[in-house]
Amino acid sequence: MTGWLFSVTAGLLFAIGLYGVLIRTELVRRLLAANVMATAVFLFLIVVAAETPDGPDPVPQAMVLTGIVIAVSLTAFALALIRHFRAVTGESDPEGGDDD
Amino acid sequence: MMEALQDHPVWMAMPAWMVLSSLVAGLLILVLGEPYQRTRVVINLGAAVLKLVLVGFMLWGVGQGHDFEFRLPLLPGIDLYLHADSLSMLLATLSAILWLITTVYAIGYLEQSPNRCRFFGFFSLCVAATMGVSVAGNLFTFFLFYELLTLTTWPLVVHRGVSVALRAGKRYLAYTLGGGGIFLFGIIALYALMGDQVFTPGGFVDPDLPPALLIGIFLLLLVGVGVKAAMVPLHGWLPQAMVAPAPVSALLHAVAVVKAGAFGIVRLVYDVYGLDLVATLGMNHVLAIAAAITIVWGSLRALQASDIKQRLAFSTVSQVSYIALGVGIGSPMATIGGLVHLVHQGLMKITLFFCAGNLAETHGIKRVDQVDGMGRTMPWTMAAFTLAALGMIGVPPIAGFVSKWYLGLGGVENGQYWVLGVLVASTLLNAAYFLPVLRRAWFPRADAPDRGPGIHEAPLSLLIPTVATATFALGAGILAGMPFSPLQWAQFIGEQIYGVAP
Amino acid sequence: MPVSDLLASGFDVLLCIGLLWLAWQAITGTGLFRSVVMFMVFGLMMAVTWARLGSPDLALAEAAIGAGITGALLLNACRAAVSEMRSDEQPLRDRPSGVPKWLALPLSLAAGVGLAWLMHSIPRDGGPTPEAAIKAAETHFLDNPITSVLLDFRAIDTLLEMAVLLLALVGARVLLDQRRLPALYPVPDHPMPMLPSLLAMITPVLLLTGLYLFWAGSHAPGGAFQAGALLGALGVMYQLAGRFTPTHEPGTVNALLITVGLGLFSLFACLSLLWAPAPLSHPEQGAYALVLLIEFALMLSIAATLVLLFVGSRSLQLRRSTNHPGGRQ
Amino acid sequence: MNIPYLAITGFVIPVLPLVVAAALFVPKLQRIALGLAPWVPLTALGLLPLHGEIIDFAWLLLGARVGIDDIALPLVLLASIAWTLAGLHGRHHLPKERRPVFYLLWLLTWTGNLCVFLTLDAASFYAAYAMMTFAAYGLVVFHRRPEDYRAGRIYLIMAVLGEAAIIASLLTMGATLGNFALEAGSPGLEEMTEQAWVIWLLLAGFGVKMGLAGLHMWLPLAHPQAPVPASAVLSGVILKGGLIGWLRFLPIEADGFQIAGMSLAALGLFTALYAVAIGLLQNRAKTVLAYSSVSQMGLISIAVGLALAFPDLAPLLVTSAVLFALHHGLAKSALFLSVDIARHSPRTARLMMWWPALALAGAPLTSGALAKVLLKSGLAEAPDLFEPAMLLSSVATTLLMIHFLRLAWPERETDSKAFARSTLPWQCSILAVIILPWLVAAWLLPEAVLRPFQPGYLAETLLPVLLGVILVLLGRRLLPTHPRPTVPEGDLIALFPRAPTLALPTLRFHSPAHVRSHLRMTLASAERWLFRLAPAILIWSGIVVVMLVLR
Amino acid sequence: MTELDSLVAPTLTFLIFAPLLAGVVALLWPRGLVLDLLSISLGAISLVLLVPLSGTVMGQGPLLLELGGHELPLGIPLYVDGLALAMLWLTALTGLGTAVYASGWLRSVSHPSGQQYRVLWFLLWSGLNALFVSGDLFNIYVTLEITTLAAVPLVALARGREALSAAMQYLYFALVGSILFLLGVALVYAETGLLALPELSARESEAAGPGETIALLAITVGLAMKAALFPAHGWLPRAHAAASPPASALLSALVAKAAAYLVIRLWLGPFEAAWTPAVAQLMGVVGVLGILYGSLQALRQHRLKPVIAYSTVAQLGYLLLLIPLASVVAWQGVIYHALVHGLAKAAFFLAAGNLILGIGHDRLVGLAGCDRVLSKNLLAMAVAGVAIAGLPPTGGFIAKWWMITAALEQGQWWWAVAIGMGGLLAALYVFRVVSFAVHSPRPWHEEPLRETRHGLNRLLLWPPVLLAAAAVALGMTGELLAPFLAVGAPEVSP
Repeated sequence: MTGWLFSVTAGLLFAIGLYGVLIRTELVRRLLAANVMATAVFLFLIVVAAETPDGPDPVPQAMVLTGIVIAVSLTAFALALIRHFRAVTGESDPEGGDDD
Repeated sequence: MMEALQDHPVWMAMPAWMVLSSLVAGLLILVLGEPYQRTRVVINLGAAVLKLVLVGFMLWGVGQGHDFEFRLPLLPGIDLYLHADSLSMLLATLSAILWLITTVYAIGYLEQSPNRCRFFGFFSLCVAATMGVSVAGNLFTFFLFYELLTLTTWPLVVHRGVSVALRAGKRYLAYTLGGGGIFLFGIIALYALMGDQVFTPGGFVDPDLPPALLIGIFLLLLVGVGVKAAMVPLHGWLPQAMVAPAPVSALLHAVAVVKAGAFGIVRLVYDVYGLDLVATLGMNHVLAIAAAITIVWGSLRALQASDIKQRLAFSTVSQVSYIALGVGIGSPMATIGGLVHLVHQGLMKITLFFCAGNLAETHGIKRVDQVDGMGRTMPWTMAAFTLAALGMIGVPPIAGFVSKWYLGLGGVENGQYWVLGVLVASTLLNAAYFLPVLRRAWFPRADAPDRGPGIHEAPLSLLIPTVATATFALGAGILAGMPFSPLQWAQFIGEQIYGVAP
Repeated sequence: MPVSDLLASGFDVLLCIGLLWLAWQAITGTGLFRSVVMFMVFGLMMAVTWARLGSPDLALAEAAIGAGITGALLLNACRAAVSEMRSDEQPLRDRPSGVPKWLALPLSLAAGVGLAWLMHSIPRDGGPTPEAAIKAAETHFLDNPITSVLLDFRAIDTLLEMAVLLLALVGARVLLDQRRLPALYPVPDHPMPMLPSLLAMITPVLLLTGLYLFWAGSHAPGGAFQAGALLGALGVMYQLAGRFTPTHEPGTVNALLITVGLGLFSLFACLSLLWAPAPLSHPEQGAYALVLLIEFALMLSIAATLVLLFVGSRSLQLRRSTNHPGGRQ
Repeated sequence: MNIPYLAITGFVIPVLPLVVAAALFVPKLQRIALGLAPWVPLTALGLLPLHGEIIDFAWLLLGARVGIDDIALPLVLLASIAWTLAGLHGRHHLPKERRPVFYLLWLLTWTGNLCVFLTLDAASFYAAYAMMTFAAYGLVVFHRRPEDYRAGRIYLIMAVLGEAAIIASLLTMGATLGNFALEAGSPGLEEMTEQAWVIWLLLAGFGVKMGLAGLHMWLPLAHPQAPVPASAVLSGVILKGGLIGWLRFLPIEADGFQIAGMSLAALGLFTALYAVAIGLLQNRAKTVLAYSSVSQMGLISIAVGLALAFPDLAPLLVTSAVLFALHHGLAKSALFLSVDIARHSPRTARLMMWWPALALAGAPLTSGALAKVLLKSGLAEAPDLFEPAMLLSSVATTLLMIHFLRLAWPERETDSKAFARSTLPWQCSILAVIILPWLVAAWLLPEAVLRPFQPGYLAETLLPVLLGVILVLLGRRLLPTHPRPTVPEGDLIALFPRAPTLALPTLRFHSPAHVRSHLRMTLASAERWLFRLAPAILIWSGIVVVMLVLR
Repeated sequence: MTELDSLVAPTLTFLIFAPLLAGVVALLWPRGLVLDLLSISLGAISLVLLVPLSGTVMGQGPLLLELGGHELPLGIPLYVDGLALAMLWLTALTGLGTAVYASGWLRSVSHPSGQQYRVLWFLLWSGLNALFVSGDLFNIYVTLEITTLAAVPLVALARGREALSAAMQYLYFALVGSILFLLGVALVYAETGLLALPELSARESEAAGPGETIALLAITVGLAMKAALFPAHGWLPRAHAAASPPASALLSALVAKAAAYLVIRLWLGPFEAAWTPAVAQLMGVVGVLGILYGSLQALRQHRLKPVIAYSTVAQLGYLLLLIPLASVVAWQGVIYHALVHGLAKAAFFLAAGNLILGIGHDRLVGLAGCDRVLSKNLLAMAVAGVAIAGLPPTGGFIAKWWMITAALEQGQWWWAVAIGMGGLLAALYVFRVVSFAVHSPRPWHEEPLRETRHGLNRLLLWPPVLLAAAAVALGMTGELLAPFLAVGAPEVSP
């Protein structure tokens, strides 16, 4: 099985996500990067689940399912907040203002 | 009946009632709020009188050899231990008497000013803390009340709320809390080494611990206590704290706070380390020298201060170190001298502060050179001032002479003649900064501003406390031989410390 | 190696490279819309990966929720970013993020390589939990091991997860109370020609698939989440077609729909004390029916919540027919 | 006389003056108190029955002991007589409105003075001594003129220095002997190791009060400034406080203090001569009298010094010194009063004024002769240097007295009304000078009282007086009269500049402002930087890497 | 399943699910008064139920309740030991106090999203309770998410630009934090195949592989982002300062502490083998840096609420000190500190809220003279400040005493110095605030004497006073609570 391939991909995906979080200050982009990181972790979990000796282990899959739902709800709330933040302040990220 | 009384739990827990009486009064006043003026006065005076009665009973009890202790477990293995021995009764009696007098004075002094609820609340809390410090039975309890004293005195120092007071308060806190931190460090180091030990006359620290460690801990504890006792490098807060209203500077900086520090030094040397261990470590010389430096430095700075209360503050700095000097010398007579000075200095200094308060309140006189001719306009106040000032100089028959006498004897007793030098030098310096004030008051220059013929004294409620404390100071001097006089009680303590009549 | 393995591994390689490229594009791409689209495709590819890695439930969930709903929400964000651009607002450019690029790249690369090596090197020797889970799943009254884990062995995770979903909605409402933003998809004056008929055709199909997925969940891949997501997608379609009009009066039906999942599950958790020493344990008989009931409630809640999250209003009202436009709200 | 009666009188009489002083300020009692005040010192005579007894007040101060022994008896007598007469004199010659203040200070000083002679334990003695000294300051600055304050300040500084020396010595002795009793000298002093500098401290401490050369500068400044009754008492009685101090504390009977005794005697001799020399160069009557007091005290110091040096001579020398003090006290206070009388009623002054001067000079048949003869008999066995010295000092004193008479001699008659002022107290003091020394001498030294009448002694006393008169006549003719050289009062004091004021550095500790603002700046920027997400992740990942390395 | 006495399961169920159901009811039936009564009664009942629970924990040691009746490696256990108990007590007490305050505050400010606040509070409360008792790593992740998603809207509840930007930043920190935490959980599961903490702790701690250490570090960074431990604290001050008084009280007292609690729980429990003393010292250093930095910043602020918020950042540093000191006494000290700090911080924020209601703004300079207006309130604030600074009469002192004793007993005296310094700095910024309040620039006779201009309604005044009193009362009960806290303490060097 090409488990090693997917775990390596998971690691690299995590790196890409981390890079996105570090570089991007624009809110939606940073959210995307975060989601990519989350997906990378889920990928790793499912790889572990798949490669458990006798048959796919349901626990990580359940964890990932729950993770996805949580990721969705976080993303939804974040997007609502972004929309309101931009409507109120007109800026694209909270760090911009150097108001002390 | 006597034995039944002696070990009756309520009687045994007398120190707790003593501390509680003013603690509860303070909290009650704070909770009541500003508008209840009359009830506040009643609570105040009631608590003061009750405390005096309790102290009286305990004085009698300790005299008879009753054992007063109260134990409340606070931490596993460490508990709040109140134990009244002869030494603690010294400070407790002094505080109880002077608190009653100062409360009367304060009621008169703060007639229309705002925030009296806050003032009197923290005032009685502060005295509860002082009582706690005096009857504390182990280092943990001592530290608990010692820090409580800092907290309750801060609002009094910043009572006026003007920015000068706030700066003084900030400086006061920096010094006392800093010192408190170092003190806590030392105490816990001792607890780590020795576990929870009770103050025992010969000291409970076992001598065969590594001397470097012992000296280190001793210095930490000394700094912690030295801050409140205003030893020289740590005295900066006292002159600044004179911004506080007169009753505060009278009770706190003459009696409660400063004496707690001095009392701490006495406890540290006699009941924590024990005299001979302190001697072997060579710490008594360090303490004596530090005290000597403080005495001289305080007097010199007092010489320069032109504001009356500043001058009195610096005088307090130097006078309190007499107690440290007595303890530092360590001979029986010196100990008695130091201990009795604890009471005498309190009586005299509180009178001086009351007079300063009267002068400031009735005539707005704050500086020394405005005192010309006050002898005629405020004869009673200035008489009390003169009495107390002469006492501070050490002129017999006022109380100051007795303690200087014993200190001198103690110094010479174990061959430390430089102590005489310090005493004489400080007597001269005291004279140098008190006599000019007296001269201005009684024998004003011809060209001094004429204050008009009549006598314009301070109101009665301010005057009676001043005169009362002045007479106490004189009485403590003249009637030094009477039983239950401060000197006899100090000798009683000396006997217990040295196990033999000095 | 047999050809099928060769093909499979070739496909996997392609899949992984695709995933990496898509992720990179989504993040470092310039346009927001372009990034969002890249991300949606990345979601779909992810669904394929899950299938490839032998977890169909996840594939369905990823497709419905990961790509579907998230994609829709992101598109919303793009529309909002474009339509509500205020005159003084600068174009969406990026400000330096406090960490220079030349430092971020090597750092994340090192992290990535490290993680990759670590993930690869961890021995896949299972452990007490996987064995216990696999063994218990066989004898469990639910055939689908994932559903048995979700609704029985680790029931509290699912319950709290529903709470998270609900919280997201309540959070959105807090923002709504402060400032009522203009609706992203105003009710069109003249209905789009194709949409009603498409809608009429799609509704039964989606409803049927959703219900099937819900029913199959107990013994085959599927389950409340996937079904809920599908119904949510249906709801989104209705809102886009203008059949749901967002209003700000607190609708009791809406409130009921949102909270039924969490409410029922929590009630079950408390009542389970009656027949078992520990909460959240299923009764001997009637457990299957109970699970189904809970799943159904969960499905409804998920669907309602997702729709409301997409619409961004307090509640929705169904309008009878499309020919006369609803009142402008 | 059973003890309780004595105990009561022993306590009541010293306290009585304080009661009267307090009454001075109670409006209703003021008139009666003013009347009573001058007579209070007389009550001290009631203490005479105490002679020989010792009363113990354990509860007072540090265990007070009161009693009159042979040394104290004449001094108490002197004190009560001189104080009463000066007080009565003062009643007429003081400004009306400030009289209560004067009599308050008067009675306070009197209590101190009386207790100095009465107390027999170290602590109470020092208490009385300090009270006397500080209260006397009030008398010195009574007129509140600038020069009064200068004299007062110097008086106080030197008095306090003296007392510091005394307290130091008392404490040293006290360490080994406790609050020791004084009546039998100080028994324990011999075997004390630090006896050497204790002796010097005592000599210096009481020397200030006695006006030994070098320590006398305050005396010629303070006494003239004080109102006349006060300076009379100051010179007449309060100076003797120093004498009784020496007699109480110095180990008179013990031997082995040769050097100390001899040096005291030598210093006393030098003072006697030096004071007269300076006195002659003064041009104020009261200052001349002050300098004469310094010189007479010098004579007494010789006696005490020799008593210390030669224990076997001690008893006679001590009694003669005390009697000499009695004589000098009466004569000097009479002279001071006569200065006042000379101004107010010159005629009667002219009649009687010269008698105390003659007595002081030691003219035959006067108390002075008696005192000098007793002193000389005491000195007989001493080294012969002191015999001629006594003669010389008598001559010098005669010169000084003549100089005083010339200065204070009343001119022509002033208006008669002034005469009305009663001179009775002054006349009584003259009478006392004549009679009292003889009575006391008879009581104490019955055998020696007739000695001055023996021919040899008569000659010895007459010679110096005649010599003095001749010298004056010669001097008047030979020396140019006008540009008489004068020395400022207090002679050596001119050497000391005004007291330097100490300027101590006040250490102010606060970090400079720019450090604080810099700190605030960095904190603000740090906060802005850390608010961002990326840096936070960066730093924490740095920490993680370090942790991994550490592991 | 160990035989538990009958009351434990119902109590735990009540603690987790009752607030959840209350949240659902709040959504369905938005009646303000009824909901407030419900929240206050829930608080009271949970306090009542905690007493027997504490008795049982004291009696039988740490409790283990498998949810759903499934044996350990499979099911999710609820694990209650001294630390969890203390946290439950803190949540119950602070929750009750804040609920009472909120009911008064929402009405007096007539807040538009009052209903939302109550829902958020209920769900936050159930999330916190679940987090403190949860014994499963992934379950902790889910409860952490609930806490975050309830806390961010609480911050956003306070309208305005500052609140929104703070909420945004908080959300992103929490998002990245949770992903890192999830990474850690995944790695742990992959490495050990276990999720239950009791099982993880029970493993014979042979040298843990690199995977476990990296997992622990990933979890730590995640939690640090969520709990605003020093370098990653940027969001907390602006979020807690911008939030409305009851919200900021909950945030500072409970939410911030939840993540920090997890750091201790994971470092000293399951992953004990994963770190060496050197690493522990570094964590201690990070904690101390946090204390000093937070205090210095607090001393620099010009407004009241940021001072209190930075004080939270500082006080969180103390929790990290437990890692290098891991002895029973240190364990008791740190838990006691968390307890007292929680109560005192809640009291401080609520009192500050009253002050702001009273005078309209929270600029420190503008506080002058408010000591006459709200004296009781100011007293409560001062007492709370004293408790935070760890000065004697209060519980803070007992905690400081324990911590310093632990440090000195193990010879690591530098931590003792740091704790002392922390206490001093805390005292400085507390008394700086109080002296601003006491400052009366104009001479007193011009300002008329009055207790409160418009009476502060009783519901607003008593919670801070009672919470501050509780902080002081803790000063007296050291001996009483010590055995409770020691349950489940790590058996590392005593």
